[in-house]
This record gives sequence, structure tokens and C-alpha cells, in this order.
Amino acid sequence: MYDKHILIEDSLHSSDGDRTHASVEVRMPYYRGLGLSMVEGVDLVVDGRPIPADATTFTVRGTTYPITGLAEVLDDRWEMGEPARIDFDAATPLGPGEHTVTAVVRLRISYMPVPGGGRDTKTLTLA
Amino acid sequence: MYDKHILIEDSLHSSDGDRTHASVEVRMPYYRGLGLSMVEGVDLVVDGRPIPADATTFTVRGTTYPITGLAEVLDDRWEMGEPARIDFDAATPLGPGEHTVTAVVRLRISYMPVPGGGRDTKTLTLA
Amino acid sequence: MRDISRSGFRDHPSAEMLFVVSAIKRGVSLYSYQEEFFLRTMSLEDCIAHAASIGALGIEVIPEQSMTGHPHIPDDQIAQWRAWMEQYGTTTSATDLFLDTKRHRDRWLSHEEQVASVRSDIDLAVRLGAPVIRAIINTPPEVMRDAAPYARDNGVRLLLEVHAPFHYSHPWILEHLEVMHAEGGVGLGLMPDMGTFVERFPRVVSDRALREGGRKDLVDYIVDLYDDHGDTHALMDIVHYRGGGPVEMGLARQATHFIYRDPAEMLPHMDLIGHVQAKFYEMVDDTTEYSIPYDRIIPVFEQGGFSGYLSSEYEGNRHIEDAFEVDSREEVRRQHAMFATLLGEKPSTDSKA
Amino acid sequence: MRDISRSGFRDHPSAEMLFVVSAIKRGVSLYSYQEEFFLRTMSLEDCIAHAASIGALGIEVIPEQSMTGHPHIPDDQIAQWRAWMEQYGTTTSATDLFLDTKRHRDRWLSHEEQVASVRSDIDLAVRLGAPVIRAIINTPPEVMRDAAPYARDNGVRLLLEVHAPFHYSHPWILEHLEVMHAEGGVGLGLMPDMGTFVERFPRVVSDRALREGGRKDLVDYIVDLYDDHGDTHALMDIVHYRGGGPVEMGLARQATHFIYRDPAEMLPHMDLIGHVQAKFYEMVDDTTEYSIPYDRIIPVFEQGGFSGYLSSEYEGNRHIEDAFEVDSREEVRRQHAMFATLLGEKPSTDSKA
Ligand SMILES: [Mn+2]
Ligand SMILES: [Mn+2]
Repeated sequence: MYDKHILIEDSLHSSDGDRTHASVEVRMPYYRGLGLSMVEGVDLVVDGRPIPADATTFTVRGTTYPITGLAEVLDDRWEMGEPARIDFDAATPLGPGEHTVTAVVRLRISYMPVPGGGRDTKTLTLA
Repeated sequence: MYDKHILIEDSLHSSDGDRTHASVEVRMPYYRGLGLSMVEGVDLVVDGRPIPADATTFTVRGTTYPITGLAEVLDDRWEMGEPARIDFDAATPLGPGEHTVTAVVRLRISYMPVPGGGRDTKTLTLA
Repeated sequence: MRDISRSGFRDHPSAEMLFVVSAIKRGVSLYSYQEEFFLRTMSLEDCIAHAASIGALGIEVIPEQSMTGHPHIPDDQIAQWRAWMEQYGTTTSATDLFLDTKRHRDRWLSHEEQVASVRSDIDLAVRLGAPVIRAIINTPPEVMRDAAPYARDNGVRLLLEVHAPFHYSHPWILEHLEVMHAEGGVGLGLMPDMGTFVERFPRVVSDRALREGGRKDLVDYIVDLYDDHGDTHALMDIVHYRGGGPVEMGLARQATHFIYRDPAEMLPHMDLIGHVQAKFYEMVDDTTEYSIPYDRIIPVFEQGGFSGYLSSEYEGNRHIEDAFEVDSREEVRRQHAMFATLLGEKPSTDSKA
Repeated sequence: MRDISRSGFRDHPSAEMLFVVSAIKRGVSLYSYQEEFFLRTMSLEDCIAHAASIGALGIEVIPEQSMTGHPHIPDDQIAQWRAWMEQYGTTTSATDLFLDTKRHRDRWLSHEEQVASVRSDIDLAVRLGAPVIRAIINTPPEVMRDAAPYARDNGVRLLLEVHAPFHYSHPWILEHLEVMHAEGGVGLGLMPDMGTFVERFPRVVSDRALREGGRKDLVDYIVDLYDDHGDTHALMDIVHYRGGGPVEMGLARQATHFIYRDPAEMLPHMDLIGHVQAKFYEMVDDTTEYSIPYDRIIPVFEQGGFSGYLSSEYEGNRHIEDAFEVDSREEVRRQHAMFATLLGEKPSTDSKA
């Protein structure tokens, strides 16, 4: 559910001059908010290259967490429909113009025996 | 089924002087024989190192096939309980003595919606 | 005004009266507006206002969806909620709790932690003014049992949502019923989800499988088998035997999660039923849900003397979102037009009557 | 000699006779000896000799298991087989076909290829002297239909194995029955697998889950629910709600694949039944299978006038192989001691009679 709404249009930005650091905004494909300890991961693939999890951080309401550390976060949430910013290191500088971005959100939903979450791929233009 | 009987005891042999080529014998974990086109793979892990599929061949009754080519073999079978010899290139020479070998046999069974096959790990002594 | 000729309410104690108004109340779970709320095209106030505008005056809310900071929702949000209830003439009919047994990656929540989680959601229900709480289907019977005293002390009732594929003679529900009867049915009860009465396979689900390239013959096979109420036990096997791929297998899996039971199976449990989730997939018009026979379900509630809320739960959104604009308001409006007719609030608009 | 006092064969036409010998014949599927045959501790001749030694004179064979080179099994193997049948006084009761619809990695076998595969297995059955052929459960009805004329022309009958979780009112079987009735039941029929009558959860299966570290409370829960014949529809969900891991979930999955149906459901189809796979998990002694009530199944076949083979299918091997030595011969011997008693070949050895 909400898969096509995970990646937010116009949200791809480079955060430094040499364009090796960038960010994109994502929403959680679920009908309620969730404690961050139940977010198992937000995997990015940019122009066909997977971004390693340890090159990625997760930010909501001004607080930044390493993606690999979300399992420990018991006192913060990703709210329903709330954009989270994913900052990442690109292996090579991202050129201006269009980029194909895939975001896979993996969630641990207690009443479901199988993994929850969703996947979205969009062509986003680097601002 | 038959998982613990996949790897055949005393079947690990090196096939050249420098011990970078070796072989091991395996049986299919299934209660009938199967056409080779339905053998999706025989994956080996030796002392913790996975052996690439393209460094592996499969031999029954004197005929040798690349493991990656079994899908095309419509006129030969792996019979019930029949030992098949898996030849492989080790990245580094295998020393004499004990080695931990894992064999994963992957089968495509038509009446099963999920993959078939099995897995066995044994400590084998290089003869 | 109820049209007696089509209502079939013969067993109802008031069936002889022509202008009876039902004791059953209408409401909406804000779950129904999730698409627009997610996309911020409807605000929380918009959701409440819409429900009120169609006479659905009981508002069921998922606090973790509509508010932020769960379980410590700030006082200003609670105050705003209560102000809106006042302003729109609505009431909080129910809150929905989840039980995050997998909160920790490496261990299951202990029994004590599960009970504490439910108690925390009871506190929240009290703050929001809800008389009943939806306990999600994965809540174990022993957690219900040990949370019941706290519910009673706080004047609220924990209602287990009876959700497909569970039903009233299923072992899991039988275990819950035992606990509820032992407790006396004061702090505990049931919240039937009408998704246990899916008589026809929802076409929004099969249509999507076709859009995704599903084989017409297999999609039809699944739908026909379901509509004949055939045994879906090994349906995935059959679809596999016929060469079905991921789309067809996925549709078969969904078919095994839908169930149709006789609505009359709720009658023996009516005293325990405190609230109803009126699940729906597609309102064909103002009189008919495609899959769920509300014209035969509501008489069961009338017969049983139910006087709680029928609370809309629009579920079609996720099945059409890939290709169509979701219009939750129109779907909810139609369901309530149907309810108003079936509850005798106004003359039937069914020209075939 | 049948002990009438405990047989309960009241409806049988010969029930008044004291020394009747049943028309039902005893046999073994060599599937039963698979553990020893795989390990080469029994040869093919050993398997045949063992069956003959216990009076099981009908030998069912899976050609792909017992012989090599399928489907072009060399003439010398066929000749040897026929010589053994002669030598041991046995007969080929049935062959078992598989339908490898996924023979090609990238495409499903076409309808024509599927029919050709079945025809090839009919040729093989004729070479082996088998009057009936087990068609595996994934064989589509239309493949049965189009292979039937070739079966008739060759004087053999294709029998669909009715295997759990399928049963006689399941949509897949109903479709097959339609084809069989249209065909006239000459070239087509049914081969019931007694795994559809698993009344008690096989303890060889639950014991293995315990050996693998399964939680005792959840294993007991699954077994008890099964033994009470509760709805297993959402059993995996329940075990998940209670915190079950892979072992417990795996056991729950297995429980959904076992079924218990009333054996009398076979009666209306008796004319189509040409052979019976006498599945078993564990012979407790010479009189009792742990899970499957043969003492109530055999009277159904007697009542229906069945005169084919009860063909042993020992299935416990794979559930104990991790921890115990498999002794297929002893298991098969015990089942036939039970059959001999139930069929009236010798006095009951049940001291409680
Ligand atoms: Mn619901
Ligand atoms: Mn069988």
C-alpha cells in the first residue's frame, strides 16, 4: 500500500559542492505511524548502484539517526505520511539532471508473519 | 529428506598435485531420480568459502556437465541415491586433513510451489 | 422510514411498527480516509467534518494514525480532538490499539510488557473519551484477561476484533470467548469486522490482478471458486498446478484470507458485541456493497438488539490506488446512504423494491 | 478368520458369514523402502522379496525411483522386473507417474507435452504389466481427459491420487470427477491416499519439532488443536501471535497439510476407486497405526465392494531419519499384520478384543 507514494517528487538534493552527498525524502508505506525500532531499513538504489546501509542516515523532525541504528530507537517514531529525509554518500558524484532512484522500506509489523513495507522507483531530478 | 546423506563420507579428493582442484560426491535429497534440467544447482562451501558455480562441474556415469549448464540437459538424469561427482576449483590450495564442506542441492519439483532440495554439512578428510 | 416489504426483519420485536428508528448508530472509522489523510489532501478536521456531514456521528480513531507521539500524545492534540467532537456534534466511538509484540528486533514483548502496552492504550482511550477499544486480533487471550480489570476500573471495554479468516467457532476466538465469559463481559467483548462476511470476491481485488497481467482464466477460476464458496484450502496449489505465476498465486493467497460465514453466527455472542467495524471494498451505488450483504447482516444486529455503532472501514483504497484516484468520501457517503435506508432512517432508494 | 465381535462390518453383504476372506488384496508400494533403497542397504530384489515374504503380493512401483533411465527404461530392467514378479509370486499392482510441468527452467510444459508425458508413462506401465497408474495430484483434469483414450486403448486405467489436503468435495477433485464421469470411468479413476484420514496428529512429526528445539507449549497447542479437529485455517497466524519461531511455524504449516475426513466420503465414488495408497506414519504395534484409523477405513472399502490393493506407503521415514535408524521392513510388516487381521485372514492379535 502507498508504494507509489514512498519517494517524494522534487526531494532529491545534493548537500555539498562536489555532489557526493545527497538526500531524498521518503514516506512510510503503512496506514499508521511506527516506532523507529520497527523500521528494519530504508534501502536506496541510485542509478542502479545500491547505497550501503552504513552510508545512509535517517532524519525525522530534525533528529538524525544512522539507518543501521534504528533498531535501538525506542523513543521516536516515523509518523503516518510523514516525510523522512534519507542522507546518503554516493560512490561517484551525482551529475545534475535526472536520476533513477529506488527506495525499499522494510518494516517489522507485529501482527504479520511476513516482512512488511514496500518499494518505489522514480526518476527524480537533482536540484 | 535425506539431508544428512547428501555428502558422501570419504569422497573428498584432490585431483591434481597442487591441490587447487578437488572433487566431492553428493546424492540428491529426493525419493526419485530427476532429469538434470530440473537440478537448479549444487552449491558448495568449503572451509567457509563459497565456490562459484562457474568453477564447478557435475559428473554422472562418466559424463561431465558445467553446473551452470544443467538447465539445458534434457536427456540425462540424476538417479535416486546415485552419487554425482562435483569437481571444483579451490581459490587456495586445500591442505591435507580435515575440511568443512557444505553442499546445497537445489531442485525444481513440479508439484511443489516452493523450491525443493536440501543441505548437508560434513567434516571430510582430504585423501 | 423503513420499507418493511424488503427488510425481512420479521423476527425483530418492533417489526410491526412502520416508522421505527433503529437503535443501531452510524459511525466512521477514520481508517476509511487514510489515502487522503496520508497525502495531506484531507486534514484530521476534514475527516471528522465529513463523517458528521453524512450523519455518521460516532468517530472511531486509530491514535497512531491520526495523531502523533503515540503513546504519549500531547495534551493539545487531545484537547483539539475533544473540541472538534463538541463542534461537530460527534462522539469518540472507539479507539484502535495495536500490540507491537515485535517492538524489539531481538526478542518478543513479554507478557507483562504486552499487558502494560494495553493499559497504556486504555489510558489513551479514556483521554479521548472512547467507551470501547479495538484490541487487534493478535492480542493473546491471557493479555486480554490480565488487562480486563484495568479496563473495568477505567469504565472502558476491550473488544477483540474478529477479523477474517477468524470466525466465531475458530479455536483462537473460542479461547478468547472463554476468557470473556469468565470475566463477565464487563471489561471485555467482541468487535466483529464485517470482512468475515465476504460473500462475493471483491472485484477491486481481482481487477487489480488483471491490471498486473494476471491470466484471465486463472483469475476467473479463483473468483468463481470463491463465489461458489468452495474449499479454498489448497487453492494456491491448484493455481500452481495450472501454471500460475506470482500474480495469480498472490490472488489465490488473498482468496484464502477472505471468508464468508453466516452472519447469524454472531447472534449467540450479541451481548459481548460492543461495536462493529463495517468493512467494505466497493460501494456499487447508494444501496449495494459489491461483496458484503449488509441487507442480510443488519437484520441480524436488529434481531440481537445491538445498539452500538456500525463504523465504516473503507478497504478498497489499497486495491485501486495503483490506477485510480481514491475518493474515500464518496465511498463512505454511499455506505451511509445504504445504512440509512437499511436502518429505516429514510425511504428505500432501491427502485426494485 | 474375522473376529466379528469387533469388526463392525454390519452393513457388509457377507457379514453373517464367519470365515469370509475379504476380496481386498494386500500390497506394498516400494516407496515404503526408500530409505534403505537410497542407502543401497536393500536392493530392488530385496524390496520385492520382503513384500512377498509378508504376503503383500501386489507391488506398486515408482519407475523413476526403482529403475534408471526413465522414461526409456532399458529392456533388461523390465525383463528382470517381470522375472522377479514370476519368481516371488507377485504382480505389478500399479506404477506411479509424475508430471514434470517445470521440466524447462523458462517455460511451463504445454498441454500437448503434458499429455505426451502421460502417454509415455502409460507405455511404461504396459511394459511393467501394471493395470493401473497413479496420476499425481497436480495432473490437470484436461490432461486426464485427453490421455484417457490412450489408457483405454492400452487396457490400463489412470487413477488420480486423492492426496491431502484435497478430498472428495474439493473443487479440484470435483473437476476431476466431472471428467471421469464424462469418460465413463473406464480409462480414468481415483486412487485414494489414506493421508486424507489423519485423525490424530502424527507424533513422529511433533516429536521431531521438539528435537529441533520447538517450544513445548506451542507444539502441544498445535497437536491438541489438530486432534480436536479444530479449524487449522489460521493456525500459523495463531502460532505467530504467540511468538512462535521457524520450528513452531513449520509445524503449524504441516498441520494445515494434514486433514481428517470421514472415510465414508469415499463410498459414493467406490466404482471409480481402482487402488488404495495405504499411507502410514508409525505402526505402534501389530494392530495400530498411530494416526490413521484403519479399523474404521477398511470396513468402508468392504462395504463398497472394493477388490483392489491396499498398497502400503510408509511415510514415517523422513520424520525420524534425523535421530533414528529407519527400519522400513519392520514398519511394513506391522502394517500388514494389522491388515491381515482387519481383512479376516487370521484371528485378531488384539488382546483387548
Ligand atoms: Mn477491521
Ligand atoms: Mn500417496
